Amino acid sequence: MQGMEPTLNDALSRIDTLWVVVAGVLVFFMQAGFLLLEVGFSRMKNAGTVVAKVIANLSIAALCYWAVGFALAFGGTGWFAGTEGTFLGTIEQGAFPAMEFSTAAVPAKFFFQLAFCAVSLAIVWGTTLERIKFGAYLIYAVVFSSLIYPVISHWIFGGGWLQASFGMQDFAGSTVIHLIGATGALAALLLLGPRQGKFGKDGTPNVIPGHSMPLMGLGVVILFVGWFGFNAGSTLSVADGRFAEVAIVTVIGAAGGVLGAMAMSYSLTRTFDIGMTGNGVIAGLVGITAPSGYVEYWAAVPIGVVAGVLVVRSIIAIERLVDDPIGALSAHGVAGVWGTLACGLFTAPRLAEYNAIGEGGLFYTGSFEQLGVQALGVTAAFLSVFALSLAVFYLIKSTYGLRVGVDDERRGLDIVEHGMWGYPEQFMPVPGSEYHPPNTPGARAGALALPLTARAQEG
Amino acid sequence: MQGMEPTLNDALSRIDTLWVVVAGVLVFFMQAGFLLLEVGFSRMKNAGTVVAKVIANLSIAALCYWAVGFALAFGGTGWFAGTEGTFLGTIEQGAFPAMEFSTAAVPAKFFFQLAFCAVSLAIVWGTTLERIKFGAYLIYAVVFSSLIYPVISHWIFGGGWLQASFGMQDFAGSTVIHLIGATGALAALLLLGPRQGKFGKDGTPNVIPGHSMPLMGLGVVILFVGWFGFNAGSTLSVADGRFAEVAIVTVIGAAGGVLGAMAMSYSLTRTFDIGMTGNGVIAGLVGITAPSGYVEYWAAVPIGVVAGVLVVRSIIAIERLVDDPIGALSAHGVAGVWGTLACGLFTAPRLAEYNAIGEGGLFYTGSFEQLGVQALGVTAAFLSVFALSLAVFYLIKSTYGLRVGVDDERRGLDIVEHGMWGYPEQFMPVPGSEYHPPNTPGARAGALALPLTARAQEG
Amino acid sequence: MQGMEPTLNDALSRIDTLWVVVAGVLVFFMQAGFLLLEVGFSRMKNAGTVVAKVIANLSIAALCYWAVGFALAFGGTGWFAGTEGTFLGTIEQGAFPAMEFSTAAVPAKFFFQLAFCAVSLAIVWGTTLERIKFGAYLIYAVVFSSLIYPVISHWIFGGGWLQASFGMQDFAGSTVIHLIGATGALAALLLLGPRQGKFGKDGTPNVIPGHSMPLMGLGVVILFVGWFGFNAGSTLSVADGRFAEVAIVTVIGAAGGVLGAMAMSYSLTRTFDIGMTGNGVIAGLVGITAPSGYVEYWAAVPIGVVAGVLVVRSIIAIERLVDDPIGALSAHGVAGVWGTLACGLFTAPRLAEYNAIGEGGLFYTGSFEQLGVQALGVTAAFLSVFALSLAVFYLIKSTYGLRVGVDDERRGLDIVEHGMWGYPEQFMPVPGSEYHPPNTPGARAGALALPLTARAQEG
Amino acid sequence: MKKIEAIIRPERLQEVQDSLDELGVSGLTVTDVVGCGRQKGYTEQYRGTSANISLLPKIKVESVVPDGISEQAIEAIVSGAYTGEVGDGRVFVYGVEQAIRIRTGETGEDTVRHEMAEGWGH
Amino acid sequence: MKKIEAIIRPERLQEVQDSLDELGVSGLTVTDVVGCGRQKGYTEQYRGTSANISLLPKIKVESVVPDGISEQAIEAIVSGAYTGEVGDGRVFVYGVEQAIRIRTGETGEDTVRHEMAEGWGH
Amino acid sequence: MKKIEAIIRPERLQEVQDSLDELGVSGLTVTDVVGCGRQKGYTEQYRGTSANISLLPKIKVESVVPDGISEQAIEAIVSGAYTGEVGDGRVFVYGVEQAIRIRTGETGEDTVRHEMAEGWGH
Ligand SMILES: Nc1ncnc2c1ncn2[C@@H]1O[C@H](COP(=O)(O)OP(=O)(O)O)[C@@H](O)[C@H]1O
Ligand SMILES: Nc1ncnc2c1ncn2[C@@H]1O[C@H](COP(=O)(O)OP(=O)(O)O)[C@@H](O)[C@H]1O
Ligand SMILES: Nc1ncnc2c1ncn2[C@@H]1O[C@H](COP(=O)(O)OP(=O)(O)O)[C@@H](O)[C@H]1O
Repeated sequence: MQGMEPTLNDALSRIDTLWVVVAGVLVFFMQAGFLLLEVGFSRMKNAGTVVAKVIANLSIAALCYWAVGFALAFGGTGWFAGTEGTFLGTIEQGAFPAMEFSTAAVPAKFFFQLAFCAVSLAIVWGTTLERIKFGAYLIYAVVFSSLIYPVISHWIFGGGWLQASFGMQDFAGSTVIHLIGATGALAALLLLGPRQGKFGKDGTPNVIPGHSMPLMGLGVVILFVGWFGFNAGSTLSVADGRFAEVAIVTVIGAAGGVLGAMAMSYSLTRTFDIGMTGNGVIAGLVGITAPSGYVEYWAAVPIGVVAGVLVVRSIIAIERLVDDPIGALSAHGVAGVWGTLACGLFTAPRLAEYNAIGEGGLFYTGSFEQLGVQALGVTAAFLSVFALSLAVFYLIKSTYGLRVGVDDERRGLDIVEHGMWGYPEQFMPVPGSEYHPPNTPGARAGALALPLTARAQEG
Repeated sequence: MQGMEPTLNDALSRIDTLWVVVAGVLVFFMQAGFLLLEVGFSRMKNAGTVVAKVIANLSIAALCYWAVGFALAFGGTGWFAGTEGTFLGTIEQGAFPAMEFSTAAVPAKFFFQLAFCAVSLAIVWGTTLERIKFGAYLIYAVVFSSLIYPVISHWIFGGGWLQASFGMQDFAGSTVIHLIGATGALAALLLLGPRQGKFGKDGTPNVIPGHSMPLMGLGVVILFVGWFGFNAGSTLSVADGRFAEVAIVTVIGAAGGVLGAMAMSYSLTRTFDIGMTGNGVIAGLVGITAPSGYVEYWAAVPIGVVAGVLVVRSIIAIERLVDDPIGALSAHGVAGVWGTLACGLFTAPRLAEYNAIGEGGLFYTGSFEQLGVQALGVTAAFLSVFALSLAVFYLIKSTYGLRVGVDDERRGLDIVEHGMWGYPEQFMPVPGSEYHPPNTPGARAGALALPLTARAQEG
Repeated sequence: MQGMEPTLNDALSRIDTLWVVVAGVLVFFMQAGFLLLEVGFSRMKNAGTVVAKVIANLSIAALCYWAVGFALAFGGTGWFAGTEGTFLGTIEQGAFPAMEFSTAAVPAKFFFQLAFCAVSLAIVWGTTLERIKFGAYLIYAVVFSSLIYPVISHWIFGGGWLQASFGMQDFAGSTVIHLIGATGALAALLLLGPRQGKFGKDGTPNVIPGHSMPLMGLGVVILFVGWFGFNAGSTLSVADGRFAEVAIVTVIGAAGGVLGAMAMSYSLTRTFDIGMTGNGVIAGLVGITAPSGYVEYWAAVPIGVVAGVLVVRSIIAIERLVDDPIGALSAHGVAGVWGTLACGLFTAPRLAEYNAIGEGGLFYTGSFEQLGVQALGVTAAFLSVFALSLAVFYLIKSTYGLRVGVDDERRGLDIVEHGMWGYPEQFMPVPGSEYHPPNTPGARAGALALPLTARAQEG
Repeated sequence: MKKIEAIIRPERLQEVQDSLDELGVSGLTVTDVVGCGRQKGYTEQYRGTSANISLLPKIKVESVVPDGISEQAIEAIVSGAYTGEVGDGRVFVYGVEQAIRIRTGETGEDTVRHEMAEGWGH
Repeated sequence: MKKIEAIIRPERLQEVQDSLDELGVSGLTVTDVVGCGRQKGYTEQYRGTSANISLLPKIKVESVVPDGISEQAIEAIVSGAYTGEVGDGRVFVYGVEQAIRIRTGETGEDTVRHEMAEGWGH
Repeated sequence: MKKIEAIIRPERLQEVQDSLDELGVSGLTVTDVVGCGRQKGYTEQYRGTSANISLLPKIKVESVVPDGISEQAIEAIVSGAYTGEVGDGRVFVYGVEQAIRIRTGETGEDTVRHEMAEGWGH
């Protein structure tokens, strides 16, 4: 099927391509993690809608990112946005210069980047659970995956101004994926307001726990596993075994996040809060995402621990102000900022050089320069995404509406938006779901029937 | 441990082998997806049996396909069936000529094909939930994985008459895996009849919703992820980055399926039905399965959308006639037929040539030839599998019995066939599962106790 | 980014590195399997704690194994323990001689071995569900992953006395991972005692079924999938397609385990117990783990079947003596012993030679020598781990305490140790989770309202 | 007024509802309960251990009716709930001293007299 | 003593609890029930098929009170449960022949008289 | 006939069942309820926020017995349910005007008299 004999370079490229596709599959799998996280942190009456939401968002992201997103993000080195490659119309390596360092085939790179876009979009919705109108998801998803995410990610990943002119470091997206997502989430939240009953008449917050920590926990473990594709896959290459090192840095960061969060949770509330433990994993992972390709193993420990401590303090503080059911502002936003800044502190000069982006961090160089660049990048990304998202959500709010009606919120999004509960047997009489005991005496008991009959006759 | 120095060809072969094994693992993982799909669409009293069923089927398929199935499917180019390689007794590439185009090691190819057989078998049971006898699974599984699936798949995948003489195109199995599975499902359903209470006295269908849309949704996302192994793995090779392109076609097809199904569901019922959204993903994926290696990106959009529209219309139509709890006839059967025919419309001549099977589709060539071949293939596969399956299920019905008794169906398969519910605490008093509030006043409340005690004293 | 042009050897090494990382990711994913298994086999009131436990253990294992564990396990060929490579301070292949046969990069090997350590630790806790204090997990995890697991695994995997001087065969860890874990589990169990209410006043056991067979089943399938990384990844290499063959042996062994367990369960209790089916998979997999790289396909059948039969008999026998909620002693302990001994029976001489460890088994050579070696290894590992673990748990018990108080056990670990239930809506009034029916007559019913209103007026 | 309280098999609820509907009984309240009587529970086997289940699921139907139709209401319930097998359940009748409709504040027998329903579709 | 039994909307429970608390009612027992009356259920559409849901979730609140405060207790409940929409529910009153406090063995009206609570935080 | 209604701790159900069994009480019906009385609920901390749980899980046991054994039945329940801690619950007694066994159509006290059970194993 092929004209020419493959060469050693073909073999090397195939290996990179294979890794990038496999990593992309792992990142796609993170959708299951977000689904479970949101399901677990919702009440039973709002658990089903998450399923439809995740699937619909992923689908919209796929089509929009294919049509224009990828071109805007990677199709050339314009300072603001790319232009080449709408509908993946070309697979020349040269058309996507920011990823040319990797020999992986362009379709593999597209596949991987699409999965990233879908992750960032999934993060947006964590703050909006249990009250947003379903259509709002759909509208924002189109704008986010065609425009907001591609343009901002171009600045930092795709050779735009922050990367090319300033050397901003963000290996796998603490800012590009997580902070962007969390910023959209903040804009949505501010326009949505809290769930009914979240705050008492005196403004103190009430506890509205999610309905299933087991599903939440499964989601967290899936995200953890997917993150190996996320961070280690961001090498886009298997050269020098760097991707394995990135994977190790990732585990250590996550572990630090967990221990930081558990220690903080215990010291504040005398219990190891389960949700906080889960948030600790996420925060550790988000925190280590930007530095994962830039730091030595040891640095992952403080980066993770600080992320874990921050996420707990931040959730408790935010809980008194706004209603973020899943802790997305803290786990993706605060930890995303921290992770990006951490490059400015911990980046090893040898790895900055290896990646050919930016400089070593403060602790190596004594210079605040890289830290300043990181702060600039965070600020630029935050402000841009916030302004754009606020505008979009404001438009949605003033036309289609952002929030379901008071009564509909009480009834739950599942029945109101989807015509059926996510757990029907918990809410309605399902035919045949009433319990039927066995009818014939002794039928099942077999050898056991005898002594028991005897017992019953005595009793 | 090896005599000779490895060559470049060894390296290339190892890369292919690695991909095929990884893809095979992804396809095995789809068993978790089917498990969750069936669990989610069952009532609570029938949720546990699915677990035992999936595990038992997978085990039977493994042994039977290893013993004879693989040999029948791929062991030579006989028009009807292969013969070489029972018990994987040879690992010569030449013994399995239909897969010789790939340099992957034979055991990897076996591993991958076994996973496919298990998927097809899993599809069979979607129509039979909540009333079939457990033993019926076991008996049919033996026949299916030793005989039915291997022979029919040989015709289309293994170099048999439909592939070799007609050039039927089915890249990853819209017909071979999905239609075959759904046809077995139809045969079983016709002999089983509907669940008690599905149809009212006047014949109108009643709603029997499954008990957990979250688990269903997780299953769908897992299937989606597994499908990357399924379609992109069917290249059996990483040459030319084709496998990455197939993965992209797959995502686009699935996205089309979702949007088609949601639009249709909304236009018919004014809600975004959650189950229909899930069925939309599956239908999109099933529809794009046959064309995934034959079509350009753009073609995946109409193929997916049509699959999504069809699945909703088909489920609603079928719902009035027979009782298919999971929508398998529509999602795997109707969409499988559509996907196979779609090759006859959309196959790009350059890709037909690349794969060296068949011709370009109607929209390129203006000729109905390939479409005719596809229709022939669908018909041949459907009729053969239907006749064989009906015979097997009829035999089971007239000897062992196909359906549990009326009372047992009411009690639920979990307790009747497995001696314990899948969710015991929902059905019986489990020791220690009654709720125990804390006993010692103030013990847990800590600093909070004071104001609250005060409040209680006022109240 | 690299000085020299990569060579063919670089390419080969990259392929191995890629496989080892991917396999490592699969093994990490097994944590989700253990999480679900333990959640499924717990009562609802104790389901949440499992999440916090799994995450905390994984984190501790990551840090300890990175700091010292890996060095003890693989850092040199000392008879008792290794020394090189604390904090992964070197990535020279020569520093880890027992894995030098593979050309995969050292960080990939570390990543893989870390995942193994975390699996072994996860196995420990199966016996301790629903009554252990949370802090006990944390303390033991530190000792286990820094000391117990690394030293014993060094003996068998890392070039220590059992491997180097005796040629003990344990391809992927029936002893090293599973028996070690189960032995820790036994030590914990003996000091913990049974759950309240497990044994009646007359000493007969009561049924305390876990709350969710669907989640248990999902866990089992995830473990199954992860096991492909576990066993086939233990090649640490893709040379000769051996890893694909190991994967096939693994499937066949698991299938044998399932059929053995189901047959035994049916013959003893006339039902296909769901949990036993799950235990059958695990036992088949554990049994085939040691032999997976040493035996021919056919041998996987008897090895699996015997493991499946053993696990059922063993669970029923153990049930009368101690309280092992998940069956860990049987599935990991008994099956682990069986799997290790099975090498002494079934190892093919050609594969012993290929791996350059030990001899062929009894059925090939007629000699009991290898069997003797295997028995020695099992005994040494069991006794060492048991003594160490008993000491650690005894110390925990006499200082911090091993078990929660009587009332706390009744209330459940979720609320007592974590301040909130895993399923809050099942235990407390969650604001807004009471059910709200629609309020406005006819609002939702649309076209349907008319006939129904009519009906209501008649009734 | 009388309160009629019936303990019935879960699967007979629909029939009982239907016969009360026909009679024009104005309202009823349904509770999930478990109980034992002549029917004594059963034994399950699980992992080789046996579990005795001593309380069986039942449904409690309560309806407060005017004195005048209490006999008919009892008959309607009995006819709807009857299967003839052990475990069919019981009907108990109690006196009611007062009844109030919260929405209107009405009291007495009027509150439990049959009226046209407000219409399906709420 | 009287037993006051109220069938109310689930979302009014907190208000009913609060008004009984103010009155100093000593205890109450709450049960999840479903019921129908004037409010007749509704119809859901699912996958093109419609489902009729004929029983709606309600809450039953029971409290045994001394004869003296039964009128006030009824008023308290009615005021807490009232929304004015169909489906607000009913209050029924029954005579109680005897009451025993298990912990102390006390009998009679004393067992249901208002007392200082033992304190929050149990 | 009397109806004896006991609100007890969930963990005492088995004991109450056992003492009624010994007495030969013919049947009983059990409902999951929540309640408050002297025992006032408690507070949980979650993510830094505190939740007040004001109703505690209890079990309601109802049994209709012939007048003759009602005193003994009450004693049996009290002895089974007693722990001495706040929250043990109450027993209330009501008059029953009529009882019908659905399966046979029998009425009156006979329907609630002790009989040999039909046998375990249904
Ligand atoms: N004396 C009683 N007091 C309260 N409930 C009773 C009494 N007797 C029976 N019941 C309820 O009625 C149900 C059916 O009664 P049972 O005696 O088993 O059947 P049958 O009425 O056909 O003889 C029991 O499960 C229990 O809930
Ligand atoms: N006669 C009755 N006997 C027992 N319960 C009743 C009776 N009438 C109404 N109920 C209960 O009260 C609830 C509300 O009554 P409904 O008639 O719908 O509203 P309203 O009281 O506002 O007219 C019903 O769902 C049912 O549970
Ligand atoms: N007056 C009452 N009316 C109805 N139920 C009551 C009443 N008093 C108490 N109860 C029920 O009894 C339970 C236990 O009562 P409580 O006062 O807490 O304990 P004790 O009886 O030991 O003083 C309460 O949770 C409630 O369900």
